[in-house]
Amino acid sequence: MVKYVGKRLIYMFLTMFLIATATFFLMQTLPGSPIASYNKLNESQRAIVEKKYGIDKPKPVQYAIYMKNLAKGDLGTSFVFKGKSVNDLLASRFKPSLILGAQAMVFGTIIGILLGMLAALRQNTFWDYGSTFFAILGISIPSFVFASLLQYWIASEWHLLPVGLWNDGWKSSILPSIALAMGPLALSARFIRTEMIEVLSSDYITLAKAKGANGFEIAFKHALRNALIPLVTVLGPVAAGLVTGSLVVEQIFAIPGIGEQFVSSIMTNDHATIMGTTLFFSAFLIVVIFIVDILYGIIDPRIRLSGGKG
Amino acid sequence: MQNDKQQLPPEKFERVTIDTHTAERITKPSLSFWQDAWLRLRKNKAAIVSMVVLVLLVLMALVGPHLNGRSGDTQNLRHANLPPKIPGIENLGIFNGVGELGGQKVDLYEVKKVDEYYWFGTDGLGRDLFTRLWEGTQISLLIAFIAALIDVVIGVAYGGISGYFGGRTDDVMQRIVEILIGIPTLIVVILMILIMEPGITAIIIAISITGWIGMSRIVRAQILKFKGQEFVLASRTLGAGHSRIITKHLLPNILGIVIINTMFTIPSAIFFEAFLSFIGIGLQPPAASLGTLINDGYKVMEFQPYVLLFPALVISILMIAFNLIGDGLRDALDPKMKD
Amino acid sequence: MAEKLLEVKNLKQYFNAGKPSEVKAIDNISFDIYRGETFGLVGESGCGKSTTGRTIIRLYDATDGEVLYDGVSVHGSKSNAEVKSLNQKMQMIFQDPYASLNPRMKVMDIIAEGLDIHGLVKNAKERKQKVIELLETVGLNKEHAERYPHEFSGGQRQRIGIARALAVNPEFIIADEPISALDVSIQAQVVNLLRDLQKEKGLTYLFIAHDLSMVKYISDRIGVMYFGKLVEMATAEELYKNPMHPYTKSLLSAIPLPDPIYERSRVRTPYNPEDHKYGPDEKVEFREISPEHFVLSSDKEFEEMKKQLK
Amino acid sequence: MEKILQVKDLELSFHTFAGEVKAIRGVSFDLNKGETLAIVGESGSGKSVTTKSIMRLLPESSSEFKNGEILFESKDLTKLPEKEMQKIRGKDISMIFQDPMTSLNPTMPIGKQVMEPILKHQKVSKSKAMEVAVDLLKMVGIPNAENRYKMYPHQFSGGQRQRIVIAIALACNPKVLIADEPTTALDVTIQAQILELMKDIQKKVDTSIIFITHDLGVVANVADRVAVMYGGRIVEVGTVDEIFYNPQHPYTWGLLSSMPSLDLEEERLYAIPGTPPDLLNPPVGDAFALRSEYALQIDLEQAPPMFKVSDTHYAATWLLHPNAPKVDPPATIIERMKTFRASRYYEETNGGEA
Amino acid sequence: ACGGKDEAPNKSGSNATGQNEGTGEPDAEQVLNLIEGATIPSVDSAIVEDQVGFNVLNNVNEGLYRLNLENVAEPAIAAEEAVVSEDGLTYTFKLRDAKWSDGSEVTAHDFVFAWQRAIDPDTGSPYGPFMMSGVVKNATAISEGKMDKSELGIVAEDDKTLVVTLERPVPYFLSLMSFGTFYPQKEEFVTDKGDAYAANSDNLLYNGPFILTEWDGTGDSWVYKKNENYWDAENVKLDTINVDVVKDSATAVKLYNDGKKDRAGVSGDLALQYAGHAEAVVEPDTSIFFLKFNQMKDGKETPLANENIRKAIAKSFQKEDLADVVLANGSSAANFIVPKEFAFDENGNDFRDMNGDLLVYDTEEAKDYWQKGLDELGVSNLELEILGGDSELSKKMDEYFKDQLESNLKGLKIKLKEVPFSVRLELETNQDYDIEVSGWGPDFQDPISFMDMFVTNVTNNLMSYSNSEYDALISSTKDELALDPKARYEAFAKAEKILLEDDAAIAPIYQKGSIQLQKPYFKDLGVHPFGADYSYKWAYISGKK
Ligand SMILES: Nc1ncnc2c1ncn2[C@@H]1O[C@H](COP(=O)(O)OP(=O)(O)OP(=O)(O)O)[C@@H](O)[C@H]1O
Ligand SMILES: Nc1ncnc2c1ncn2[C@@H]1O[C@H](COP(=O)(O)OP(=O)(O)OP(=O)(O)O)[C@@H](O)[C@H]1O
Ligand SMILES: [Mg+2]
Ligand SMILES: [Mg+2]
Repeated sequence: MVKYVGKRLIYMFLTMFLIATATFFLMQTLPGSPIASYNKLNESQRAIVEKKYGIDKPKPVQYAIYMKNLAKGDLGTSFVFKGKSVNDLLASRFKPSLILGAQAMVFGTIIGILLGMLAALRQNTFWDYGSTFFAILGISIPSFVFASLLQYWIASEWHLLPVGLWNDGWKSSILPSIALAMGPLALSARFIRTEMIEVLSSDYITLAKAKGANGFEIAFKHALRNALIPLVTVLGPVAAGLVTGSLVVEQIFAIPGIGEQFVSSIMTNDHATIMGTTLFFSAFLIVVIFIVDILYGIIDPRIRLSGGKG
Repeated sequence: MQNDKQQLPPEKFERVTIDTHTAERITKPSLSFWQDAWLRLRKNKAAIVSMVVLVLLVLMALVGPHLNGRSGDTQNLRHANLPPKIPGIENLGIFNGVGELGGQKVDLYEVKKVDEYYWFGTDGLGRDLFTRLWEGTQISLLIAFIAALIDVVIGVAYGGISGYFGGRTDDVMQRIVEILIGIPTLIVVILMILIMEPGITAIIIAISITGWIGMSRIVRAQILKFKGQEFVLASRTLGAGHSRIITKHLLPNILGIVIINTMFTIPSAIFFEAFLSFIGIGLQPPAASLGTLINDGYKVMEFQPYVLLFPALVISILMIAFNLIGDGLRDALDPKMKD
Repeated sequence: MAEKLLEVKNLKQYFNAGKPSEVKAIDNISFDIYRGETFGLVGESGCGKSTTGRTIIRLYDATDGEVLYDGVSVHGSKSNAEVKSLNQKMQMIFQDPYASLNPRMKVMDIIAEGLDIHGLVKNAKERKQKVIELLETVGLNKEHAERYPHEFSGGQRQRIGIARALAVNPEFIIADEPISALDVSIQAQVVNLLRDLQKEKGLTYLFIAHDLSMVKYISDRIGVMYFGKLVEMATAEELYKNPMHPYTKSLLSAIPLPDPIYERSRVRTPYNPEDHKYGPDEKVEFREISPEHFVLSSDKEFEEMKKQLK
Repeated sequence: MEKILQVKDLELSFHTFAGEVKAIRGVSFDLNKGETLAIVGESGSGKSVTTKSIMRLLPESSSEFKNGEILFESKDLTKLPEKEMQKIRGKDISMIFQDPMTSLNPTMPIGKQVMEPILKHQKVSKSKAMEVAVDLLKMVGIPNAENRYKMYPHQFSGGQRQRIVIAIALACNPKVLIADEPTTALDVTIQAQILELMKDIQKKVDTSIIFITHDLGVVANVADRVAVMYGGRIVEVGTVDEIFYNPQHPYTWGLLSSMPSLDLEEERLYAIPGTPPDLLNPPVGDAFALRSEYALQIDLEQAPPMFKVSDTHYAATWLLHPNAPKVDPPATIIERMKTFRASRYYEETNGGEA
Repeated sequence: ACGGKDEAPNKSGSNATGQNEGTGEPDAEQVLNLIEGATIPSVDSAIVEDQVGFNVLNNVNEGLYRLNLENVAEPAIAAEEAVVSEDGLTYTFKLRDAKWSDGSEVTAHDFVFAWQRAIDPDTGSPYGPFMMSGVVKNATAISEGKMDKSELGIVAEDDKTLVVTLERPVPYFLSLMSFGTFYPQKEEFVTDKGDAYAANSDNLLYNGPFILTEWDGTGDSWVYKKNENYWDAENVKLDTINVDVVKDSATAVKLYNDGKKDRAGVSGDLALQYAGHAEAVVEPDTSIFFLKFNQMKDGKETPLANENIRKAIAKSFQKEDLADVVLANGSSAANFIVPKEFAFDENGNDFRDMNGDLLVYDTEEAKDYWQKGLDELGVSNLELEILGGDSELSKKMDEYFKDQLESNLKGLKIKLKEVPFSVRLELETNQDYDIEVSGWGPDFQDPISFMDMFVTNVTNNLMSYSNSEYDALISSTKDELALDPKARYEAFAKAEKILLEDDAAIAPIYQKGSIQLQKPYFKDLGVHPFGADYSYKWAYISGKK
């Protein structure tokens, strides 16, 4: 097991390194300069400003410097947020996204799993069609339309919750979380339904019934855990995507999250921030995938042993 | 269990010879795999309705823009921002040209002295939204189909090679995929849009660059599953080479899942284009897609809901249709679902 | 007996060699198969029977040892032509009649695959002719050619598998548990077919199974495997009459017969491999105890067995 | 003899895309206390469906009881509410399934799986249930049960898993144990151990067993009585000796002839020609007639009733009708019949009094 | 401040229409809730280069002068009007007794330090060199690293006396003194904080009406609190201003309607709906948008080097429709480059009244020019690309141009290219475009802010326009005419005529305006046509329930 984790960690670092390299050079080819008032300066002034921000050096040198700093855990200084370290920027921006993402994830998967189970247990009934339709609807409406509708009806018209912003405590987080939750909800509902139907027809479920277990015990004690296994794999990246922010929802609900920040850093050519955020995202993704693998082993004991060997 | 004492005529007890060979005959009519799948699909009402709806939408995307004789990019500022007005239906109290102006409900057609009917209303430049809607549908579908096609080609080839050859090849190819997932799509997209002329081509290529990864992983998993199956081994013992095994044995077996997955990639391509419109780097005007139309519409949702309503309806119906067809196909192509 | 068609010499097949998960699926076995005979291979599940068959037919590369077919080594690098000719002479029938036919191919194409690969037919008409011939040989009829595997029963499917193997006019067929998945009356159909074909075409079989009564019925000689090793080998009659190795005895004693009176009195002898109590430097070898009867034994055991044999 | 379970005229259908599958077409049998009844018959003849319908484990959405009753302790199980049924399952009637690889929940420790019916049906504490479970596991021969209690199914061999399944079935000392091909997936040595185990237990707790298999050797080994099924019906039922040594139904003949025997040298095995009937459109009359060389005209028109051969032996074939011509069974069968006293082929010299 | 970006949908705000002019009694609770359209990248006055940053600076700090509600620069930290030397090159300021938020005195040294810091190449300020070059003595040389920063023309004679020496007479110099780049910074504090200076609201010193709090340096919200140490604190009525960044205009409006915010900009299609709203306020702006014709691309002359082609295009689109129907956000058609209500002569007359409309819409003329142009080029049709922004509004506008130009000029085909701002900047800098929709907002109150852009080879030209007569006129306004306001304005008027009427170097489109929703109880916000957008110093709340 230790060997396995060690090997995984080495792979993870290697992958991160390659992602960092690829992103660095890709980003360098993005046109435009991070300095907004670039066109107000004459050539020699411009050269001086470029020098100040270290963007005059040859690309490989910049790369080497960046990597050296990265090794120390320093993601560099933002060009746009003058003089602020990208580490700080990420730290302050990540929190709202994390809260929203986590809530959406929990809410979405729990409801989704329940809906999926309902559909599977009452296959080909009104409940099945209803929950399937609901799930499909969830992924069929573009998120910005859905978020706007929520905002308009629940907040603007009925005044039940805040329209937006991040200063109303947990209340602020409800609507955006719901908007975000639709994805994992639909996904979970549909996956669980398919898996559950499969699991419910398996012999060990029949055996459980033969033991006299009732519907509830069958569904939750026996079937759910087995039906969860494939869902866990797909949910991993989704979770990583969610907690690392969603531009659309953050923008519509005016939430100071990381997703929105990332897009604007791309738009303003804030190289250090783009790099920092990218690395942060991919690190998160890789770690989540790793966690999923471990989780996989916990949910499915068959995996744990073979994983340990490999 | 009682012995039947009833009288039966003795001739009933004559021995008969039965050609046992006839009993060997299979009574079911012979159907190809696809016919069989089609039979099962036909029984799935949701999928069939969805297919009909999809065909209708595709038809509308093709003929819709020519239905009312207006072109989608002719501007007429005098007719800007008109709500929908449909002859016949207008008498029912909806689609009668009444819209909100400065907080009051008025017949905007009267206010602006417009005699024509704009079925789905007009936008801020006085363009006919009906025509634009179908033009947009056309472009969205085009983007989706081409993106899906490229996606299938690359995804299947990549996943197939990775899974079939396995070992080192697989290791290296999977690492590459991991890295590709790590690089933000948005950077790649913006790059594409900048390197190339912004527009449909750039969007399609951008979508294809990373869109195939999901497909490749599914294909790889399938190939891994099938390549150890006994029918593949059998073919190997007969002396079949790689190309034969891949084309005759593996591909036909994963085709179903590829088709299904495509049903789900098509909507995601449409969504991605809409997302690009949302952040402002989508299509170049005056071209419209469902994404750009929705993007125009959601901001004025409160006052001119019709701008949002129609494209949102079309996109949602498209999504639902694709999803239901995908679902239906999954069931129909699953051999375990044998009736 | 007649000439040797296949010689297996000190064959070893280790999976994951060198890793903690190493499995010695075949551990140094040797035997010969004569032209025109049926060689049965029995043993409990997982003892390496399939692996033996698959290694012989080059589906696996042998870890060590040699397989000679007609005096020519099967493994090692070979020209395409040599491989092809081997593929044509040696064929295999697979265990699982459901998994061994490609569900997306028509029976016509399944059976004709070998013909196509080896260019045994010149045109479509001849191809069809040949397939129909083969179908009739295995007791199916020509309408079946246009059908898909899922439209057949297990016994019929197994016959298609046999027809596929026969298509290339092989001399030697490895039948890997061709009947285990079938029900009794269908088992009889398949076994009859195999025997008829042998008589007609002078085929040689390696017949793998774990059910001794059927093996005894079909085989001329039988090898008994236990945990990757061949423990006993003799003619069918001899083996049944004079089982020497304790495992063989145990195996034979465990077979229930369709005879209630006999069953009431049958006593099973259990086998415990630890009972051998081999010393550290005892040589455990495959020894010929009577003509054509070999047992895996130590010196001491061998002497005792000899006594028993009388 | 005390009858613990009575199945009367059971008819059951499945509703599928293709139409109504008449899987059970009038099955009647009794199960006596403490006996083992084996059900044999080829694939698809309705063995599993019959037993599953006793347990009411068939999918409710697609299966339908058409007729008949299943009496257990004077309750008709076909009409019992689901809640009541849950109380019977696992406690009074329990079941062992065919495949040990798939009938244990892969994500639940085996101890918990064994404990479940105990906790469910007996008012005992968790620790007590655990004790009982460990005892059960020991009884079915899982060594070191205290420690292996927390392990998962994949950590056991096929034979051990099958024993665990048996332990589960025995957890509440059921009055009826249904074993549906419990040894098919196992090799002969392990199969033998399992059979011995079941017999031991039966002796201890006086359970009645319904044992499904298509291995006639196993039947000969375990059964007191045998029911032969074909095409959704029971075509012959009798004590094990009656069925093996004096079979009356042509299908039973075919079945017995197909087996190679270790001492007889047959040139060819007997194989029943043709394929099983299509239960979507079951044939009129005797379903086996189309495959039988002994078919009579009436077989094609009218289904045979159960003819009585002896008090314990019945067979549904027109050949037993007084008007039917006397036919000779296949040679191998005659060979068998010669050993059975009640048979018309009985040869004094051969059988002996014994 | 800078040009190009055409939309800053949600400014925090004020009014200029007089609708909310202060009359009522201030309420007891003086808390204001506002929206910004973007985050604060920096509030270090030497570094700031964006609209929000300058706006924050204007309200938490103060320079020598401050724009009042009438948009006249009046002495602020300067105790009285500056003493200007005869040649207009030396300005002497007397400072008043003002305090930093830590209680220390604001001194002349603080100005010297701040200005030197802003021009120091090591600081890397983009706005320091831009504002000071050619204005403050030696600024250009210092910014190019050729001279030490101590040579900058600013000296603290004593703690309260500041002497500034200019490169040349700059008539609008005093209006610059209200601009953020020229604000003071306390040396001790700045050096003490080092890199952390201005990293968040605690690492800053304030000498303005408010202090900034709860700003973590990167966040989307901050709060202004009344600065008790401000010299004019008694006239500051607001206690607290809560600001949140809201980028989506629809959300901003919803927040406004929900009572969460007291002011919100309405942009895009929403503007049309709110134009007649009782609380809507049209806020004029001094940004001008125009089509920029690139005459040289890849070293070759483009068709737009042809004067007739340029004129044809410039005259072939209906600007009133564009402003009223397409934009519908308070913008007005522009037939000029120096905006309305921006530059005034010494008698207070608008520069616009002097020079009137130029290069007006006229399809007939446009068609004639077009034909002439095509003939001269020897072609019968042309394909040109319009480079535009990626915002909703600019897209709509570009589509309008395409339609107008194509239907009025036969044989013209327009391709639209809409890219993010930074990309557009890059394409513009490389002169890789045909026609660009460009915009410019002035940083100080003088026509030169606009006119300077079109001088041959200046940084901002970027379209290879060159007219020696124009160059001469502009240069004369900086030299011989610098001290003669009347002649100077006449020179501007003439130059503008050359630029538009004679050369059609660019085609003006509209002068920007915006529609803001503002609660009626929200009074006396200062809205400024240049520099920072808003002053909250005088604002107050009256009559909010
Ligand atoms: N590809 C493989 N990798 C690792 N181990 C393998 C592989 N194939 C087979 N084995 C192992 O080798 C041993 C022998 O397997 P094999 O399939 O030959 O048994 P078998 O005698 O055919 O059993 P059965 O009767 O169940 O078919 C088993 O322990 C099996 O787990
Ligand atoms: N859920 C179901 N839906 C439809 N038909 C079914 C279902 N379950 C069983 N059947 C049909 O009922 C018939 C009897 O099946 P059953 O499982 O009882 O056979 P069996 O005698 O147990 O065979 P085997 O020996 O293969 O287990 C078969 O034709 C089968 O196809
Ligand atoms: Mg095997
Ligand atoms: Mg069964």
